[in-house]
Amino acid sequence: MKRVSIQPQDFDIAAELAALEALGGGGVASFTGVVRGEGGLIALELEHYPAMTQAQVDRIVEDALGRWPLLGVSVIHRFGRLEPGARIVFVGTASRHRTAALESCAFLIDWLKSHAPFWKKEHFGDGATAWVEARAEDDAKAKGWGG
Amino acid sequence: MKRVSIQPQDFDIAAELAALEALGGGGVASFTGVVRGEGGLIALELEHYPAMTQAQVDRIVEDALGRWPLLGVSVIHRFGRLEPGARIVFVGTASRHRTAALESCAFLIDWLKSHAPFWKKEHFGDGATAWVEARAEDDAKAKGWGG
Amino acid sequence: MAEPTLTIVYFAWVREDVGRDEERIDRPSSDITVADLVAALAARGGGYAQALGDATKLRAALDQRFVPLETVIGEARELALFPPVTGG
Amino acid sequence: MAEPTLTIVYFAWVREDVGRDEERIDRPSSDITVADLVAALAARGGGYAQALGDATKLRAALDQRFVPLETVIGEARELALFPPVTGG
Repeated sequence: MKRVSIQPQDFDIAAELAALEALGGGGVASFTGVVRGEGGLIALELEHYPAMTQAQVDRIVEDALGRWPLLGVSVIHRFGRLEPGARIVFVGTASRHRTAALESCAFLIDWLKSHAPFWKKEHFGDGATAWVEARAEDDAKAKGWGG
Repeated sequence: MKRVSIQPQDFDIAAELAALEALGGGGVASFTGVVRGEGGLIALELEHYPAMTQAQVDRIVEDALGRWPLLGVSVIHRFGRLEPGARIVFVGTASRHRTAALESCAFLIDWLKSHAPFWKKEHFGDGATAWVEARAEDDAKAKGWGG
Repeated sequence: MAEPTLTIVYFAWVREDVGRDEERIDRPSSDITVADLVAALAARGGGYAQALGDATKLRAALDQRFVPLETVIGEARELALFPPVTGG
Repeated sequence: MAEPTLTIVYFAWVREDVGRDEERIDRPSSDITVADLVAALAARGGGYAQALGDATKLRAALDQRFVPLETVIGEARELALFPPVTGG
């Protein structure tokens, strides 16, 4: 099972996890990213490069399938305007080996956080806005996976 | 938030994850273990040492809270007779740091799989039964965390 | 003062072979080890011999803490005997 | 034969400064690099100068693949210019 969705709407985590559990591997790992409402943030606006995003995420999911013995991978990434508490991204992986499920989940979220063609703009309660700058730390983490 | 439950009944993963998401950390990791129905297995019977299990799981969750900057940890472990496809164990962690959420989740599931006072008996379709033997591999993995 | 009795609890195939999940015995002298007591129980024969005859297959806990079999029982209230745990 | 035009797409603050998300230009000669074209666009002044004046702040993709700014545009159909990605 391989599922990649780049979408504006929220998603049903229970349904995603149930589909991964149903593959019979015995182990399902997941990571969910949620908008933090700090420093007066009222919304995060996610812009992406549609022609590129789906193909790039497909490719990195294939990398993960080549590297770990996975029965299933599900990646959902939202775009558009998201308020604090809203889910942004979900990665779920299923495997017979819990280490494979957990490591591939970490690998995919590190990649999504550092290399997926998304840009985030912060909107604050006082009307100010700011584009989030890339963090060198995220780059270093994704490079730690080699490849 | 710290929640540990050793229980016979199934649980609502969506509710567990929603509670962790609501902590505002921005990152929630989880691992779910499910009974695999292989080799004619019709049920897995989990026995545990009630006086010990809760205290030991509490202790290891505290170890995790001391080691990673976590906002919340939820551990649910079932016992009793479980059929293929049934959930056995759930670990969920919430943090501002996705690496902390993912690593602590891996640490906790490794510990649960190798050190929690549970014993598993396999029941097969032909009436045969067998106690699952401990795997040296799991021990090595949990020791990899040091401590 | 220590309790006058020691509770022993058994799990998994140890429990099945012994044929009970719990029993109370008169407290042994405080300097004997878990391994000594396991040997004494195995000497009862039958299911006890079967379950406890090979101590290398056993693990133990005293008052709900894992201990090596060489540990002295001292004033512990509860001894648990079981195979290596197999987790979740 | 290459397309007679090159599509340029802009994202995030590059898009905002330039004031458009997409434009088509006459295809430049195939041996010029992304950096050369960025310099030529910045020379238009105004929002272009603001967005594209400092190439160290920019990243690029040719036909939906990330490339260094020194890459020749060749026969690519689409050039994307944007700040470093900030992921999910």
